[in-house]
Amino acid sequence: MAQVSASPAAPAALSSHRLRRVRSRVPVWHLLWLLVAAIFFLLPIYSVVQFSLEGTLPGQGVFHWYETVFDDPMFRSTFWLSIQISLETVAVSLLLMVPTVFWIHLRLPRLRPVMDLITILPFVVPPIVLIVGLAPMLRKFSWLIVRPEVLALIYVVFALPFLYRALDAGLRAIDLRTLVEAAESLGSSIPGTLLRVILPNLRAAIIGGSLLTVAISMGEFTVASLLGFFTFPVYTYEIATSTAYEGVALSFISFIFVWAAMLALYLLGSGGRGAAGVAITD
Amino acid sequence: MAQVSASPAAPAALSSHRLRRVRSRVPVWHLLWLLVAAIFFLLPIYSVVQFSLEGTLPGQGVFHWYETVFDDPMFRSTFWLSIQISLETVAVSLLLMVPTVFWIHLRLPRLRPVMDLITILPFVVPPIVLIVGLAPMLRKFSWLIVRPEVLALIYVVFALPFLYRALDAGLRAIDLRTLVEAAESLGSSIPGTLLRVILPNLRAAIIGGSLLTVAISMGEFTVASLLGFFTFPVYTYEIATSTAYEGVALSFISFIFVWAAMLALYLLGSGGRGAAGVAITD
Amino acid sequence: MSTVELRDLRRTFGSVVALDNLDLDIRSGEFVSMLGPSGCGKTTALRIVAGFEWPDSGAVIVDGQDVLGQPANKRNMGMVFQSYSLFPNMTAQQNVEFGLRVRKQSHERRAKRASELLDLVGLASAMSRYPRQLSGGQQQRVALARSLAIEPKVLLLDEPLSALDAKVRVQLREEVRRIQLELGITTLYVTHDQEEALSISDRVAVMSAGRVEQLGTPAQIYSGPRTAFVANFVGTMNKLEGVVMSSEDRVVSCGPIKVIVPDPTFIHAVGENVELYIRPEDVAIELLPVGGSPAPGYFEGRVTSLTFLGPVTRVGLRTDIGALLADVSSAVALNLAADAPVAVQLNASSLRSLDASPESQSAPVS
Amino acid sequence: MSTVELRDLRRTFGSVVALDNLDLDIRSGEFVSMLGPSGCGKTTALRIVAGFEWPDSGAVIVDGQDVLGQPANKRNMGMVFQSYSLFPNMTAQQNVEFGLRVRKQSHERRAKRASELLDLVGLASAMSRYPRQLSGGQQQRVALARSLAIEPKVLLLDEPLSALDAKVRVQLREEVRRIQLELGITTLYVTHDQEEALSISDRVAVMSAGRVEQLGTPAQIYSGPRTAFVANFVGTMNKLEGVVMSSEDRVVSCGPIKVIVPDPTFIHAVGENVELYIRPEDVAIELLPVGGSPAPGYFEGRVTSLTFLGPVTRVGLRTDIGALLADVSSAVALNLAADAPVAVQLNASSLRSLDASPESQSAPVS
Repeated sequence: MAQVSASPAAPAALSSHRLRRVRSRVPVWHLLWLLVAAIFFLLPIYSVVQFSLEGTLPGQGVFHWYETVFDDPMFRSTFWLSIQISLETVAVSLLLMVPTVFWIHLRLPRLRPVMDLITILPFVVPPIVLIVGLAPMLRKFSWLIVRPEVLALIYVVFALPFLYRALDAGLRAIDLRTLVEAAESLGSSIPGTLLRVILPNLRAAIIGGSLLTVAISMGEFTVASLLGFFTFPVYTYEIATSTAYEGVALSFISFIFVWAAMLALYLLGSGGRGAAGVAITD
Repeated sequence: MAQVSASPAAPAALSSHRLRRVRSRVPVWHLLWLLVAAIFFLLPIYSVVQFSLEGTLPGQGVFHWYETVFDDPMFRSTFWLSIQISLETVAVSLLLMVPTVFWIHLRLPRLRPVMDLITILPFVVPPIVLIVGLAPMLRKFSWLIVRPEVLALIYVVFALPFLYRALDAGLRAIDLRTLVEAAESLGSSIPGTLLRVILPNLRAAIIGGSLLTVAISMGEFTVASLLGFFTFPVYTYEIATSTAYEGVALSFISFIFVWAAMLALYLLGSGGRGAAGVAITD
Repeated sequence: MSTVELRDLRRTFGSVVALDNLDLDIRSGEFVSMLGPSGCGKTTALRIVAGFEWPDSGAVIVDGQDVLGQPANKRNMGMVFQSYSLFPNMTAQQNVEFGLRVRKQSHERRAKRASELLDLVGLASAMSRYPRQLSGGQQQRVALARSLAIEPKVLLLDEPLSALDAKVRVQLREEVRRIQLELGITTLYVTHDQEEALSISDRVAVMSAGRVEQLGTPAQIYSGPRTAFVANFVGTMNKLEGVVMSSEDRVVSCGPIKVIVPDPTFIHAVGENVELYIRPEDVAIELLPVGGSPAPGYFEGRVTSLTFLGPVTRVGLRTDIGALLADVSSAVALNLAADAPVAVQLNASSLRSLDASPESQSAPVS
Repeated sequence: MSTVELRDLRRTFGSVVALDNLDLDIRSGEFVSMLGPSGCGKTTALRIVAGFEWPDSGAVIVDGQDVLGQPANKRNMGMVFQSYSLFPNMTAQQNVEFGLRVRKQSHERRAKRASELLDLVGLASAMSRYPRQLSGGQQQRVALARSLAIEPKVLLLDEPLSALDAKVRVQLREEVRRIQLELGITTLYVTHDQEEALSISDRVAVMSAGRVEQLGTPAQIYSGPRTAFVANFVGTMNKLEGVVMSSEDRVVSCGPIKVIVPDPTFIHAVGENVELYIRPEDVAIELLPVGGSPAPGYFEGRVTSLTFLGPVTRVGLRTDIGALLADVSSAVALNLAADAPVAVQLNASSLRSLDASPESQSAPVS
């Protein structure tokens, strides 16, 4: 029943169509864009690697500056301080945002444009303006400012846009209202539904948003510096302005840390999709 | 034909259902969240206003410090430098991103997770790490670094996530592939379709993304300071650390600027929606 | 086995009246459909019964008790949604077990019940598949099994088939009906598809603008529509414009043709304009030989279109009393061609006179 | 007026064969539907004709010329999509004028043509409305007008009605057909709805697994399916399992009943198992008086279900030769009830013997 005969002209036609398809898929500015991305993100790495190698004196190992950095007790204490602040930030952010975003999606969808706006503010009101503006007030509450938890609370605000957007996208990907109503009709309470139905489906979004929150809190310099906390980025800055080689080594370590986090994020994000590659239009 | 008779028990039932609905719509942590937002964004303003009033000496007008700021020639020159850099950033960002995001949505949807990732990087690789890492290389190209256009190029990267997400959301809201194919079948070329069909439908997204880009470029402090450009935020910082009252006044001016931009953004964003408020489930 | 009574339900969204004092009784074990166009309030009514929305006034009485005070998760009603509503992180079996897990039933009882129900919907073999591995039709089967697992008092279905392909839609509606009859569960079904409502229900409530226009068995609704809206919405109707010639004998002249309205309640003054309705299957046609003239009781027409519908073919006619549609056996229709002259006869006993309801006057284009 | 020939089209996505050397000829002015289930390749074929996809091999010949080398915007084909495809920033009129603006026609000509076409689709009054102000059905009317404005060689429609409500779907398909006949435009239509395909087309190509299973007029497809797949996909079919009793006389015994297959090409050895098909409208039933036995030529059955379909009622039967469906006039069916004994007769001249095609064997559960 199948018509197996192939026309003799087919191979020629085939290749021309194939060419057409391939050509139309890689436009000029796509390449341009890749180039720009490469310059911005690979150049620092290249620069760092080359610089470390240049700066190594004869008799020192290639990793001399890295060893120096790891041996510095300030490295460890600032690194742990930043890690601690990051985890506090993540905990507070998740407790605040997961129920909020869930509820807004479920019952207050009209608030979504407002949320979009509010969660952009932290990046639009520049930290410098925020801190300068807050300075007179902060001086009055200086007893509070000495605790690093204050940094965590500020970073919660800075990380909001990313966590919000991750959760928002996660909730958009499921038919939230129908799932909740289905669970309700089966006897489940709203908290029970959040726990048993919604959270498992938001796993990737929550992990992704948390990783971003960690990355942001681990890297913030301006506010930490202005408020006088000696976090890892402040330490990096001080080292960089005093001993260039150590600074570069530190910077490279940060890079590795961030790239590892991003890789994890990417794998988690694409893990759920699986074999959705081939799309047949029928 | 309509059954107009109302049962006597109806009013009582009505009020209890109404109550139920109202109660279930304003949960505790929604109020909590509003409180947190208010503290973070209204406190600085309160603080600033109070401080300006405190600092005014007898015989000086309420707006004394604001007059001082506006009279400072450095205020004007740094403000215009920042405006100029912002506009360059917006121009470059739009030229780069609009066709790219269009093309990715149309032909390379598999690249979207990759784009999501790349456009997050600028905020995950902290500016401090980026600049410290780049420092050795930047020193070699110091002839290039003196031009403020370099800042614009860096801000293009910083603003990418916001512009990308605005455009991405805008394109998601329309059925891009079908619209493009419909235009194609009517004889339109791809650039013609982009111009005549897609761009008009992305108006709000483009304006919103541009406003965010302006806000970000107008407010960035770390990189401008590290590279030694005397932009408006750097000026604000210097003023703030020397004359507190002028700094606060400047900070307040920035706030006004940002809030005006956000208001414009919000109005543009909700303008297209119109009367989509009432949703009948049928 | 429960009875459901909707009493005087009113619901407004701003200035839009979604439910206009709706009344509807569903008997124990009965399958009732709410049928109507978009915006007629049918889904709002169903969601009020389920507990997802509240009326401004009125009552929902299940087994004699007003349930409006109960939250949705205490009403013990099974609900199947239009969009696929399976929990994506659970297998078919886990989905079906969900309601039992909430009720803290033992692992064994849950597993046994889930396998019984997946068996009932013909998906025993797919119990360990995830929703994304199931077709749309299979997902709705699992959703049905899930809603039945909790032994609900009432089964609520909100256009469960409208996202499916035509073929699957018909298969699945037959299964839904078979299962409903097997379990004898009281069922309220919402649809905009008149064929679906007629084929599946014990009784159909045709709705328009938040009210029930007519409630009756499928045969009553189809054969005895009480308003023009019902006549037009359910099935296809020919409309004839006529003038009353004799009030007592109920003779109406439609152009050159005179017909007698069989309905004894047809009381109109002589000279009054009336509208008569007749279904295409009650219009008979015969091929007219060339130059021939119609026999007594027949009038002449010309074929304008032929629409093949399977066993029957729908013939469009141009006649002296206006455009008509006639359904004839496809075997007969093979002899017809566009513009062929035919003799047309109306089955007079099927003629109906209906008062136009306000809605049908302002029927929008498509 | 153009002819379209699909020649030996092959298209694979990875290991999935979407088109398996598809051949299809469409005559000038003809309305041809490609009908088939999801994944049968019908949309892929249409999109190849439109220029939105390319085959791995084969040719698309319009008026004698292979158009595969031309980009979509040079092919001059009108296309109507399943999803609403109107440009949201333009009014109905501007949408219809779009193709003419691309062709740089004068303002006056564009406006004149747009008003003609909006008139044709019955939306002259809505010309200055934006898509969001139009209902789904109205949007598809405008989309149709827009695609016709450029006077395309071929009109391509990709399930244009499947997003619409049942009632609107039927109205609009009649309009599409009326306009197509009026303009005489060559049309290729894709649908999964067999009723839609039968009612609207000059010829129907029933597709399965990337091939055309059968091509013919609606009546040919319905009355003379050549494969079991076509028989099952188009309309409803009863399947009888039988054993050949006499090869020469084509006598087949289905359980206790003996039938004669009318098809003279039915050549099977005695004792061979065969499958026979008969449509529900070719199964006649009569109510059996209590204690009565069926007349000669009839066999006994019991009613298992009654499905009201409007003019006819589908009766489910349990008989000695298996479960059967019979369509009877709804007036007759009023006398039937579940479990009533009836006498059943098969219209022997409608019995068909079909070879099962490979696809129908593995038909998945909905």
